Amino acid sequence: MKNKFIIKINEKWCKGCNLCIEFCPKNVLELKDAKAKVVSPEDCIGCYICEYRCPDFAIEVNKVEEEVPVGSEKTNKR
Amino acid sequence: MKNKFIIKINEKWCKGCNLCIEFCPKNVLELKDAKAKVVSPEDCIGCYICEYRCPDFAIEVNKVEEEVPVGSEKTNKR
Amino acid sequence: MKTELAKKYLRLEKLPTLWCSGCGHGLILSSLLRALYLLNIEKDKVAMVSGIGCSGRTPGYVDVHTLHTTHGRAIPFATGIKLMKPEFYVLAVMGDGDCAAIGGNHFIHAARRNIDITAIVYNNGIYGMTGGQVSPTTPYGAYASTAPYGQLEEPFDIVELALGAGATFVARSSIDEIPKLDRLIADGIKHKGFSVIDVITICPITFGRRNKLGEDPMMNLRWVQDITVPMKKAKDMSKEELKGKWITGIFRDEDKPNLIDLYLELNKKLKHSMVDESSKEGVEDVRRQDET
Amino acid sequence: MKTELAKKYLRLEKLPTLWCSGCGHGLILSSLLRALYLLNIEKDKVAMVSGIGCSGRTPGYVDVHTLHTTHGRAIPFATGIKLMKPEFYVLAVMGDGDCAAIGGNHFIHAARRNIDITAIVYNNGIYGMTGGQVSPTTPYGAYASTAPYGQLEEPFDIVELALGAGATFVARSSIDEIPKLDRLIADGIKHKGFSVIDVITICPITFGRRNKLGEDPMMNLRWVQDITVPMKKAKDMSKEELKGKWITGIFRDEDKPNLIDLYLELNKKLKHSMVDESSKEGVEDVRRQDET
Amino acid sequence: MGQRKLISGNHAIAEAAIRAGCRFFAGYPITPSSEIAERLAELLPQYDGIFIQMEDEIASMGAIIGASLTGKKALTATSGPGFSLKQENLGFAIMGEIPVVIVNVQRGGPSTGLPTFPGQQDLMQVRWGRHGDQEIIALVPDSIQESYEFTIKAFNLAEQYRTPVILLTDEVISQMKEQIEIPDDVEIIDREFPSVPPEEYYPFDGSKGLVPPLAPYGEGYRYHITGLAHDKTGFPSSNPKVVREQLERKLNKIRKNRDEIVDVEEFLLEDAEYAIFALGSMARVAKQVTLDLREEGIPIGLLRPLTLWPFCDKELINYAKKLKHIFVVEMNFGQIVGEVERYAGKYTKVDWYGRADGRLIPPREIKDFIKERIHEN
Amino acid sequence: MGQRKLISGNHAIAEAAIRAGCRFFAGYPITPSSEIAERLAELLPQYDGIFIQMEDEIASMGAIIGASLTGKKALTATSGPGFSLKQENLGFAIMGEIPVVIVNVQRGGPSTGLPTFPGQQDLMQVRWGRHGDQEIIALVPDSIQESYEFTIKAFNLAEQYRTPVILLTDEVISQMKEQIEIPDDVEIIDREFPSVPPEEYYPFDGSKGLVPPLAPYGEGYRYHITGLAHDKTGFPSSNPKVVREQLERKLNKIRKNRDEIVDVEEFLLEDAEYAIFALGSMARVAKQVTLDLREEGIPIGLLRPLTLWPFCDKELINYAKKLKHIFVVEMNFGQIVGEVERYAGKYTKVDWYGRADGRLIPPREIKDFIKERIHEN
Amino acid sequence: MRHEIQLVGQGGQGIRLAGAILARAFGIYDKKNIVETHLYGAAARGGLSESELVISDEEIYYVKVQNPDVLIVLSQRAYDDFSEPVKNSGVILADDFYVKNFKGDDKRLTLYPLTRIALDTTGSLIAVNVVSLGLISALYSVINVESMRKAIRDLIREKHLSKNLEAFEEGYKLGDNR
Amino acid sequence: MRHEIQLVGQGGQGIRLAGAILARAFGIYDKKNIVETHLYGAAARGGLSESELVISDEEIYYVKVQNPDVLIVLSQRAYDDFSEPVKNSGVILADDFYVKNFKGDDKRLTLYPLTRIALDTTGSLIAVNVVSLGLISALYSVINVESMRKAIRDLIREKHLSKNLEAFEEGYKLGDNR
Ligand SMILES: Cc1ncc(C[n+]2csc(CCOP(=O)(O)OP(=O)(O)O)c2C)c(N)n1
Ligand SMILES: Cc1ncc(C[n+]2csc(CCOP(=O)(O)OP(=O)(O)O)c2C)c(N)n1
Ligand code: SF4
Ligand code: SF4
Ligand code: SF4
Ligand code: SF4
Ligand code: SF4
Ligand code: SF4
Ligand SMILES: [Mg+2]
Ligand SMILES: [Mg+2]
Repeated sequence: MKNKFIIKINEKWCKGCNLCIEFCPKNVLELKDAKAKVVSPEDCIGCYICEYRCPDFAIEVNKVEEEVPVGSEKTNKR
Repeated sequence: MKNKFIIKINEKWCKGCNLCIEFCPKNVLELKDAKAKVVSPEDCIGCYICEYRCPDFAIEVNKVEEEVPVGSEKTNKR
Repeated sequence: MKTELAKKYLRLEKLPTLWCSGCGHGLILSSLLRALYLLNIEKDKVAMVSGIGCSGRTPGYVDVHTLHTTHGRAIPFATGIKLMKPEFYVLAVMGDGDCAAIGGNHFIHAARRNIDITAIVYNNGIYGMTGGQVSPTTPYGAYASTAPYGQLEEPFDIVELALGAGATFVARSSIDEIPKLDRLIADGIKHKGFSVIDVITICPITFGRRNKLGEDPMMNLRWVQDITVPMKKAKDMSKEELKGKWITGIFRDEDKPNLIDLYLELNKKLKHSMVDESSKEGVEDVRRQDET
Repeated sequence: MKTELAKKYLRLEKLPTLWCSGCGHGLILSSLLRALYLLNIEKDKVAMVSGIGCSGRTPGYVDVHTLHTTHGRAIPFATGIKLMKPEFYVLAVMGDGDCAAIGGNHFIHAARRNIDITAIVYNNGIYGMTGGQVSPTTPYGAYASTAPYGQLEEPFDIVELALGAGATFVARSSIDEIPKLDRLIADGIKHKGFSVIDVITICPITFGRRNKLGEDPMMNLRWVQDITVPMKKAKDMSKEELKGKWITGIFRDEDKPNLIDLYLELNKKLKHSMVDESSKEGVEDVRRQDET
Repeated sequence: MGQRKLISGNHAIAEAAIRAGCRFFAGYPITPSSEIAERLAELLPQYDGIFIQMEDEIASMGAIIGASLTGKKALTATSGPGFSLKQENLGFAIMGEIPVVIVNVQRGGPSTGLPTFPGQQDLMQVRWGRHGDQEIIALVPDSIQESYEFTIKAFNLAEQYRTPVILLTDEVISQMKEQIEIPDDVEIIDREFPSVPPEEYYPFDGSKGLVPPLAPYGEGYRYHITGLAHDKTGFPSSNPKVVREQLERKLNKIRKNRDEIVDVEEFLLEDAEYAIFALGSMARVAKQVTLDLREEGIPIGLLRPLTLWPFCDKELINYAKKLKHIFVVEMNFGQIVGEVERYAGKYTKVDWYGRADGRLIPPREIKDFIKERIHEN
Repeated sequence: MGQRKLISGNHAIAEAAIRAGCRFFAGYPITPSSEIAERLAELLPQYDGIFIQMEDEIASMGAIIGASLTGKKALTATSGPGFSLKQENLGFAIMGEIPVVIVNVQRGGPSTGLPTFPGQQDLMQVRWGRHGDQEIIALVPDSIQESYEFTIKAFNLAEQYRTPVILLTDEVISQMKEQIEIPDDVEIIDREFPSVPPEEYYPFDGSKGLVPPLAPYGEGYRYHITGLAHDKTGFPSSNPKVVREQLERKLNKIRKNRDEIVDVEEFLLEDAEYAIFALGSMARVAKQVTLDLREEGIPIGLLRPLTLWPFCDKELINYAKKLKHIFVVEMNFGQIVGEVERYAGKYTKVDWYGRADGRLIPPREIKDFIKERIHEN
Repeated sequence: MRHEIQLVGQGGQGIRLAGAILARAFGIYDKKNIVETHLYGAAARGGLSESELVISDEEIYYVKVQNPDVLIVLSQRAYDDFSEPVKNSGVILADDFYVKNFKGDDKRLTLYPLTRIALDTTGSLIAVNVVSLGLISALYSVINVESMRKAIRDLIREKHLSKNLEAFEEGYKLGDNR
Repeated sequence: MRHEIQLVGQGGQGIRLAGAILARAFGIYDKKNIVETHLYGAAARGGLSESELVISDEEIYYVKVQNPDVLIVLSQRAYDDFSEPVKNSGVILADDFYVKNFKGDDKRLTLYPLTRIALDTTGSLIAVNVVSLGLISALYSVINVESMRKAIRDLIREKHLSKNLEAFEEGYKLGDNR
């Protein structure tokens, strides 16, 4: 039962400081047009490092457990 | 060759705080009319305690070595 | 995820912050919010007070009672609040200049008094807001706009200073120790008495650039990794090796009566035992006045 | 005898002092003068700076360059003097309120900077001059005009504070340790760098009277004997036994570059190596200004 | 009838503060104000209030602002040197519109000056001591009775106009003892609580009046206060229009309400051709002079500002138009005379007598001066 | 001809300080003054001087006083909030008669206000910011050239009159760049050395003139300085006669020398019927307005105080008697207008235009205002 | 009528307390208008101590003593510095222990053994204050001696009270006898 | 004649340096009177950056730009907030990379690929400042291009100089071509 992770970047808040990108152990992220972008979401291991390293509340990682049907309140909230 | 000690009290400066009197090991001093007075100079052992304990530069102890004739510059200065 | 939940303490409409890209201050803020979240603290029971500086922008982003005071004076204002609202969590967020230069006296006195305030020092070793002048924590030899030939003064060790002044909870961490920092701040908030958390952070713009780290946040963060040593590791290092390093960890966590409780106790005692006689008769105060 | 010789540093015409009968401040002054005498220091090479308080009267009695500044600010004024007169012996004499309440910040910063000034704290645990309000060194529980129910705050340990701030010579003594105090002050003066001598003293009038010691200087002095413990003896005492006691002795005596020497070195270096180019061309400053 | 007491000015201030509802005092001792602190150190804990001696005057000023934000009334007291140190944080209180009361017991200046002697040398400092444009309210008692009453009034005005108020007294009035009558009833004004729910609350919203309500901490109103120029929400703004509007409102809440705030005593002015202009302890001397000169047949009166600031310009002009000559008497080297000249100078002759040497100027000296000037004309 | 440079006002001040012989700077950073410190941090060590950043503004003010007593020239620089903090020690320098120079680069106030925008809101604070009676000298440049020249003048006046001098500039003048010409020759005044031997030296002896010489430390003159009221020897005295004499001398050395100190610029005033009264950066705007209005045929000129304090009362009165109308224009909510009314109000109409929102008031606004007022009459 | 009473001596003679007692007697018990002011110097002890009282049925405007009706001087310096302004019709009551040198022939001056009486009755120098109060209560008709006794009871601590009252009566006798 | 030039963009575009270069070219090399002022905000980076220049043969009294002859806008916000006061006869030069939305039909406005040229010639965004300077040197006759080159040499650090001069020339060509 593999977990999936949804990474959300708030471009309005992201300042492109590169910290999340540098720290991501799986190179999930990249800098494009001075903003962080998710380039390989499937590699994400949900370590939350990017979230903890972001000084601007601009990146969030959320675990989506497989059994939760898409469209449920829990995932919809985002 | 016994040393003699001359104790000089500056009454203008003495505030009668009693400290020299309390600390003198030989009861050489006494408080009279709110000023320290030398009452038994012959008992003085030249320990300088009274001088060190006076907060007001009001008491000084000077050793007079017997060989120094009275009237010499050294004693006269006082 | 935690960050997301902690965002309930944010004034969302005020973001993005005005801090530079990669400024370490944002990392401290996010830790701080997670600490509030961890402790599940009611917004209405928190007052956050700052002085002036880039660090001083913090309260503007937090949805609690916020007060952006004068440079260096966060603690006195916080003291007034805490004494009149003993049930409040009162946080003083301060820059290194704010806390330890102009505000140094208030800092040590709060420590002495053991007043139940949590002091969080955004310690970037520089005056960020005014453009990179030396601060009392600028490392010896570092360059700054007012130290063009390198700083000649030794820096304060905020931890030593707080300990010397009598603070009852004293810790140091850095923006490289997140999420450990969340816990540390939470511990500080929970602590009854004056607590100090010295957080080593970065100002790439005014410090990094002048000190061969450039404006790149990552380079600056690596420097923080370089100059900080966890307490455990430090135990096995020589004095020489520790030169120029900041040890991180909890340095003191002591239970001692705090000022508020002492006040409340006194007031309770008085309420049951005495009324001022002079207010009845005008006698006592004549006597009293004549004594002084 | 020594006192007599040391009297050459006195402004004789200003005596008797204005201090109360039995005030401990006079004992510190006489120690201080003997220290100058011991070191055979030229009057013209000494600046003595004070703040405001009964302690602040000291400079008026001493025949050196004397400056009676504002309350709490002796050290900043002294800093200006020392930096421009590196060859001077600069003494800052301060009351406990003067040094550690309003002047606390200057005190810790001078310690941090290791500027070659000798700070002598006339620590009577009270505001003598203004009539007996609490000071930052008033013992816990003691009575004062602003602590009619007993002081609720813990006192500063001036020694700990100085150590925490980085002072390089830190000692404590009391007016009961004369003539040992003479030597200690002399050591402080000789020390190159910031030196602190915390001297426990008495104010029979405003402290003694309110705290069951009466106005009798001897009673008050006995209290000093009670609450001070020489370092050697303290080593064999338990923490419990040491509660409320001030340990006397030298706590730190460290050789470290002092600020003046560092400045002089820098200036010498610059004199031989560079001229500011901008003063020739107006180029560098445009560039510089554009950077900030 | 109220209770009769024989107390000093400083003690009257302390007791009146309690009466006014003050529950917090933060201060730093300084002669000749310390007895205010000392008395409150005794009284406050009995009223569940808190007294704290801070590390300095700057901290004291900060602490009372913090305390006031919790909804409590807060006081500090000081004298010249300490008052100088409080200026920056006092300016913050004005900018943040935070009600607090500051007592300045004037002693001889400048600098450390004459700590145990009186002066009236901080009159202009009270008005202009801070950077930036500000208006301030300052009350000047000339008796122990007024020390008591004006203390209560100071708290009332602070709450009503959401602003710091200065009680400006001096060594004579603060240290001397005379009888006062403690009034049975006194009016106590408390700050207005917001009438809107938290979501609609803006701490600096001038749309409903010059003085927006200030919500106490802990009641669900979470707002921001800064010393930076700000908009109605309290958050920083450098928009010139907003900056100007906010600042003008802060000034206008005093300027436009000056008729409500300003108070003067008119002593034997009805039929007067001459008048003395004096305040505080010197006004008492001036009353004696007035009576003495009246006995000699000179139709003189006294105009005494009870509120030094805002200045009693209207009242002064009103009299200036009728009077032949106004004599300003103050215990300094020329301060309030500038304001009198500014407003009255167009209409009548203004002359000045004063000095500051630590002593009240005795009536004879003033009498001689006035008579000489009158005869010169 | 002197060297031509393109620099900012702050840098001009720093370089002029070196030229004036300043060898000590103690300060605390604050926008928009910090470049003065930064430039001196570079320059001073090259001239064997010392730059130190102190822990706060209070300490900075103390340090420069200490440094000055050693006989060296010393400077500090700050802006509003820092200037407020310096008041107590500034008062000490006035009382102790110790020459120092303080730069206040005005930014928008009150409180933290608008750190990166200009204001002229400390005009009155400069004069009245401290407790106790004091006189002060304050110079107000309106260009980079004057920033340079007035810095030197400030040091000269400080030494000549043994007193603190304020260089009062603002964000516009301090931050902008324009060309200046560094003069080849400048007059440098150093303080007078005592002419008597140490035994006969009294640091406050006014018997030979209003300004007694100040002996530098380390030259055999060992004296005492205190902020307490003192006699000619420098030791405390509360004797009313002595107190008064000393204080009057300290005030009179400025008051009686006002003709030597006060300087104004008269811009197109010769044939003027109207005049603007403005200073500093607003005077430059006013010059533009004057020229524009002249083009429209209105006979207007500008009276600009170069020394704000002591106030140019005589010069103003002189013109007031001839003029129909004076327009005071300032970047605040009414400050120097009070002085203008005080002195000119008797003789002519005085009108005021001003505000403080962080922006220079543009010429058009002022022009419209003046034309409207002229036409109303 | 305006009456002016001034007491001058040195620290430790209870001058300020004497002033407070007078103030209380007149102000509280006799319901006169009074203003009490005092000088306090730089020295906490040993310096000059002064208390002055203006008493009137009308309002008191000028609060300081100008030309005292009664001046009590308990030290030489007090006599030297304060006797001049005393009214021609006024009296200067001096303690014969401390005041020894007089300026010419002063008709206003009378010497009393105040300190000696204090020492005799209470054994303490400080009681000279109540002795003086007793004396003027007898000499000076505006003073209501009953009010004085009450004020003393109010302001002197229990344990010193009886001695002090005794000293007061001795002082009173001193005046009454003459 | 009074000329007003204003440059507006955001932190990191070298606006203040461009202003300094202009100031130097006019002020030092062309010996005109100039005044350079600027706005600097609360944010150290990422915020608005502005520099403005008044140039004249006569004395300059009013130091701020009122109605610019030339306005260079390097960000959308710059265009939005600063274009209005530009003279009718004046020009607004906008960077086509950052400025995308225009108010109605503005005859004063021309778009140029300034950022793109900067990137192409130097690989760095910041060189947009010298490209802009090149452009206006070509377009605006009061500017002496030789003085501009000298000023650039004075103010740009050695290691970046050649690239920057190249970018300047590219900008110049852009204006010269039209
Ligand atoms: C009384 C006063 N002095 C100086 C300043 C200017 N000032 C604003 S912030 C600051 C220092 C900022 O440094 P720090 O406290 O380390 O905060 P940071 O910006 O680095 O977070 C200074 C000196 C001020 N606002 N008020
Ligand atoms: C700015 C300022 N605040 C307060 C005072 C009043 N003041 C004078 S001395 C003093 C404290 C004296 O206590 P301390 O420093 O312990 O000296 P001591 O008299 O005990 O020797 C105070 C509060 C002052 N002069 N200036
Ligand atoms: S959660 Fe971890 S793996 Fe996933 S994107 Fe963030 S840092 Fe990379
Ligand atoms: S750490 Fe945050 S601000 Fe920085 S690049 Fe990543 S998402 Fe953007
Ligand atoms: S020297 Fe010693 S023995 Fe002699 S009097 Fe002094 S204390 Fe007494
Ligand atoms: S110690 Fe000094 S002041 Fe005290 S009684 Fe003895 S001599 Fe006098
Ligand atoms: S200047 Fe430094 S401290 Fe301030 S926001 Fe930018 S990076 Fe952060
Ligand atoms: S009041 Fe206290 S400290 Fe001051 S002189 Fe008297 S005894 Fe000494
Ligand atoms: Mg910092
Ligand atoms: Mg003390």
